Amino acid sequence: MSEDIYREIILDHYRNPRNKGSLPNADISIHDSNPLCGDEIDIHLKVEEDMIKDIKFEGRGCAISQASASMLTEQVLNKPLNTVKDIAKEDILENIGLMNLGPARIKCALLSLKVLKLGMVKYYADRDPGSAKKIQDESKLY
Amino acid sequence: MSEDIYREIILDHYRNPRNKGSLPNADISIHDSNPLCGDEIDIHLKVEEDMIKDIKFEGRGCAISQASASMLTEQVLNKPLNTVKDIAKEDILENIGLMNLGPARIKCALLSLKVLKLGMVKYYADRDPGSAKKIQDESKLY
Amino acid sequence: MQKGALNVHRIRKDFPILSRKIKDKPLIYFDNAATTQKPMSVIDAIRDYYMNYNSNIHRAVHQMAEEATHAYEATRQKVARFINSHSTDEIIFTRNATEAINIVSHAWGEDNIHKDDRIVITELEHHSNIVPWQILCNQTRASLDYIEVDHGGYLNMDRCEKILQNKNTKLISISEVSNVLGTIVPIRKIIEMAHGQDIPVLVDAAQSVPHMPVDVQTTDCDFMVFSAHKMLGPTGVGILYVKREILEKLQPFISGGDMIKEVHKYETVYNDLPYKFEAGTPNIADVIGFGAAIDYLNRLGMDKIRDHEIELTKYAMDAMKDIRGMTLYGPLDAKNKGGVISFNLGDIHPHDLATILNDHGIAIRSGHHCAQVLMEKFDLSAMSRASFYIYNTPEEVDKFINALNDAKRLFGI
Amino acid sequence: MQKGALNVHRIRKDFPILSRKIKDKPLIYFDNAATTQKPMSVIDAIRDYYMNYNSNIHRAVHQMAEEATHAYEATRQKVARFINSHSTDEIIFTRNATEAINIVSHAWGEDNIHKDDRIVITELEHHSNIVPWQILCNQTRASLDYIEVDHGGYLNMDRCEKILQNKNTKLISISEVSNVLGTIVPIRKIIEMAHGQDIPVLVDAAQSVPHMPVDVQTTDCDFMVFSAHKMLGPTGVGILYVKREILEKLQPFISGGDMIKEVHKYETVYNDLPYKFEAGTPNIADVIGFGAAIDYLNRLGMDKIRDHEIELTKYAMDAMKDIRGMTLYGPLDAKNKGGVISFNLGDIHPHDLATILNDHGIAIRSGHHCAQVLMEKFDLSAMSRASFYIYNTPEEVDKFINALNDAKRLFGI
Ligand SMILES: Cc1ncc(COP(=O)(O)O)c(C=O)c1O
Ligand SMILES: Cc1ncc(COP(=O)(O)O)c(C=O)c1O
Repeated sequence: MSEDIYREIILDHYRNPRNKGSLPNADISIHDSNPLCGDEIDIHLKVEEDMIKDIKFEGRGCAISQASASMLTEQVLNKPLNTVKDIAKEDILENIGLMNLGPARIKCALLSLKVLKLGMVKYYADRDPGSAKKIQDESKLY
Repeated sequence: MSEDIYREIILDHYRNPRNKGSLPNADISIHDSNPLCGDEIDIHLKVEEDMIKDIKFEGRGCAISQASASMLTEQVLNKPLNTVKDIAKEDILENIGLMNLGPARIKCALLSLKVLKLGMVKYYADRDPGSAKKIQDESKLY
Repeated sequence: MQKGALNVHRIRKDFPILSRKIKDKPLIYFDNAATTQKPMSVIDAIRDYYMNYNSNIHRAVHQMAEEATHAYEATRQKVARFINSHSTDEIIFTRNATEAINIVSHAWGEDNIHKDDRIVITELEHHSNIVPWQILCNQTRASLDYIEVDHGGYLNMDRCEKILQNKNTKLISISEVSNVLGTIVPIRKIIEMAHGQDIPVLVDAAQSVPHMPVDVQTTDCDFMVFSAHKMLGPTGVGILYVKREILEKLQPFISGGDMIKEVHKYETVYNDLPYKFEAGTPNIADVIGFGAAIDYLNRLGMDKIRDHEIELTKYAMDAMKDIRGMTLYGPLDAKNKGGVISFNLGDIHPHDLATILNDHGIAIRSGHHCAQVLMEKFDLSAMSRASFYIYNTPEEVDKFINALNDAKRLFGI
Repeated sequence: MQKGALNVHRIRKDFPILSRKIKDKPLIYFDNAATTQKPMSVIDAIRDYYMNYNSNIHRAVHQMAEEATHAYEATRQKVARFINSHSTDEIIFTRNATEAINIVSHAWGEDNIHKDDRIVITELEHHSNIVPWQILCNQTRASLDYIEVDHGGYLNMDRCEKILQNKNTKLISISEVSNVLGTIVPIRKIIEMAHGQDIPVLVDAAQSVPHMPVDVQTTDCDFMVFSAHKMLGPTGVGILYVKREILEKLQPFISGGDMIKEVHKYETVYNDLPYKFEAGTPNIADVIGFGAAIDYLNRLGMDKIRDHEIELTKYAMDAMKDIRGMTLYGPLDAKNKGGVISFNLGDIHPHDLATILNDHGIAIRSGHHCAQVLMEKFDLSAMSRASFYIYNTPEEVDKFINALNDAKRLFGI
């Protein structure tokens, strides 16, 4: 029910998103939108020796998509880039505390993860085209 | 019921069609087909001073379409061409004795009339393009 | 036909879905601009077809084929009468309004639009009336031009007049009613101006035909499209109306069985109008179901449907205006708009609002409403939208207002 | 799943139309190649959708929209599994098989077929697999080539091989089962040969998928099309299967709402596969109904359906051969054909025969069966056709034989 979904923490991240903004000199910038509802997310990454040194997101959308993007950036900052491939749908939903979202709203919650994974694949593909297919397969998008 | 439809007279005209064949030096030749079932009729006319001096039909199709073409040619031979416009759907059905045909089979019965009317319109249109519209309107196809 | 206003109480009994509960609350269906609910007579017409005379049409002589053909063609007559077209030959069955527009953009467009020509649409359009023209312009190197919308939701008619005087303008394609703002576009006036310059006009009537009387001979449009599912009919049926003189010159679009008269190895003679434009086995059951929908609307009377919607829209807008933080988009006078209200409430994102309303049993739509160009104009990515139909009531509007206040509470605004 | 043969007696109870009377006689429905009847579960699935969760899909967050989206997409999965495609992304919903072929002829054809290229089909094809290619050839100045059929109804495989070696051949489009002669075409072999020359193959599976196990990965076809209404499903739904690597390069065909990701004034970003190919509100109810049809077929088992049809076809052909004046067309061994028997009886025209059989309550098809090229080959304008499905019985065949004898009596032959 709405009371469970729109808890303080979601509204806090929605209204005070962490890591929101642009990132000049990003190593990867990637954009995607949810065709169903029009939510949009851009993620910018600074990567050094496979570590995510900085991450910013831009976007517009509902409280769920914005809060989950905000939380996701917090989670991966200063983590190895290739660990992104192991983040599962369930991790995100647990993180934001929304295990019971309907199918339409789940897409809102997972948009930022989708963009981040696309970014990771692109990053590796640019550097080693041969490996792209493998990483893509490993990082199955929900 | 079938017994009523496939009477002797229909089968006689089907198997021994009157006025069937080609007509060299015809003044009008016109072709049409029934897209629903593929029946085809060609009608050739020799016209002198607005009289139908000769008429032949060619075609293939069911007993109903062939018999009604055969009967129609008998009916109009040596009649004024412009009387064709007054022949109504009901005249044909009465002629062949099939007032209770279903909608699909009615198209079979009326194909030759449709072709004859098209021929008449074309004949007048070739000679007096101005009058074509008027004749076409008058000779409403069922 | 009934005297006076719609008997909504009685109407509601014809719609079985209205007794459904959502989250233990009675369903309040305010998403009618997306698709409407179906009365029992429509559901039964489809069922009756499948249970009693299901058959392929046009090409067989057995009895069920004749019955099915008859019922299918009867709907074509009902549609022709409903929009007052000259003849049934001008009525083509498609899958939906979108496909109908595509038939025009492909079959008519590819023959009639050339390099440097201009196609004119408006900023109000649904994606279905934008993307096909973008693609056509791309292919032919024509250009696409927009008539602007002001912030009150009205078209800029001066700009419209100017665009029409451009001798390169070769087509105008325009919604009669906006699916977002509800704006009723003065299409009769636009068509008159366009015809003065010999420019044909396509009317996207997806949001007008279901809600008000429409007459193609009075408006004199050249093409018109709409969808059965937005007017009590089943999904899978759309209508393309084309004025006969244009239709006669139109090449077929989808080809195959049923649209032919004779097929030879290397050439084909096409069928007569309108069959030439309906290839393959059509959506027989749903076309028949659509016939029942038209019957239902005719029994109510389109004038009364329009009056009902004006009243309900006025009632809702009056209450919504009083909510602090509420922004309403589009015309504020219910007489100038269809029964569609788009809005935003504080910083609550429309999807979040829709989720909260769903907990109250209320179905509204949220998002870009397939009108991103219009969203860009308002510098928004989404709006919430409530849209009404014959079975909606003031009591439902009251509950909707309560739910909006609950959303404010949850979001602390 | 049941052991042994089909329980036809039980199956018949699921089809309400089978208790109908025609001319006071029980309906015998032998027009299954045109369209099949629908079991109660399919009719109920459609009704259930309209009565309980009718809503537009994909774009809304309210509960009914989620339920409808879920059910719609569930059918896509069922279809993918039914034909064993790699992924649901390769399954596109269309109106019918005809539209599916047109998507290929337009969207793929216009990008891949050029002047002097050759498109190869066979003399067996349905108009829907002829006319779109004639039009494409006309537009691109490519040429259309036919693989011949011999008088026994089999393809000339030598000619096939030769045509495939022509380096201008750019596409083969071929029926898996002829809707007239019933011939089962060795598509696996043809596809193997074609792929040896890098030629893609479209399989028109309108008469195979409903009647026998089909596996797109085993046959390795590049495109496949079929229609729901020929396999217990509703009218208004077709399937286009496209191998992913081809689909990824395919331009959209019908454009508008739902097939986009972002629309800006002058450009558009298309949606992901397969949605990019489904524009506008889809035929939601009937796609859901089609899901119930696939469930029904799966419960019976496609192998058993095939066996049942072989048996019934053999039984019927054996009895028909004994009627004097009977001409049967196509393969005479039931194992080599689908459950379709085309024939002529003396000089009785097929339409006349169909009218007479209708008086016996028997629905057969008569005419050119949308295969005029094949008719020309046999120098005929029409044939009669009886075609079977899961609910047909030997007793019905017996009555059919009696009716044929009655027709002979009436025509005095
Ligand atoms: C072999 C074949 N291909 C294509 C079609 C066309 O199917 P639809 O009319 O459903 O598009 C048919 C149907 O008669 C057929 O038998
Ligand atoms: C104004 C307008 N045009 C076109 C459409 C497209 O209708 P459909 O999805 O039925 O093709 C819609 C439906 O949302 C609409 O509101």
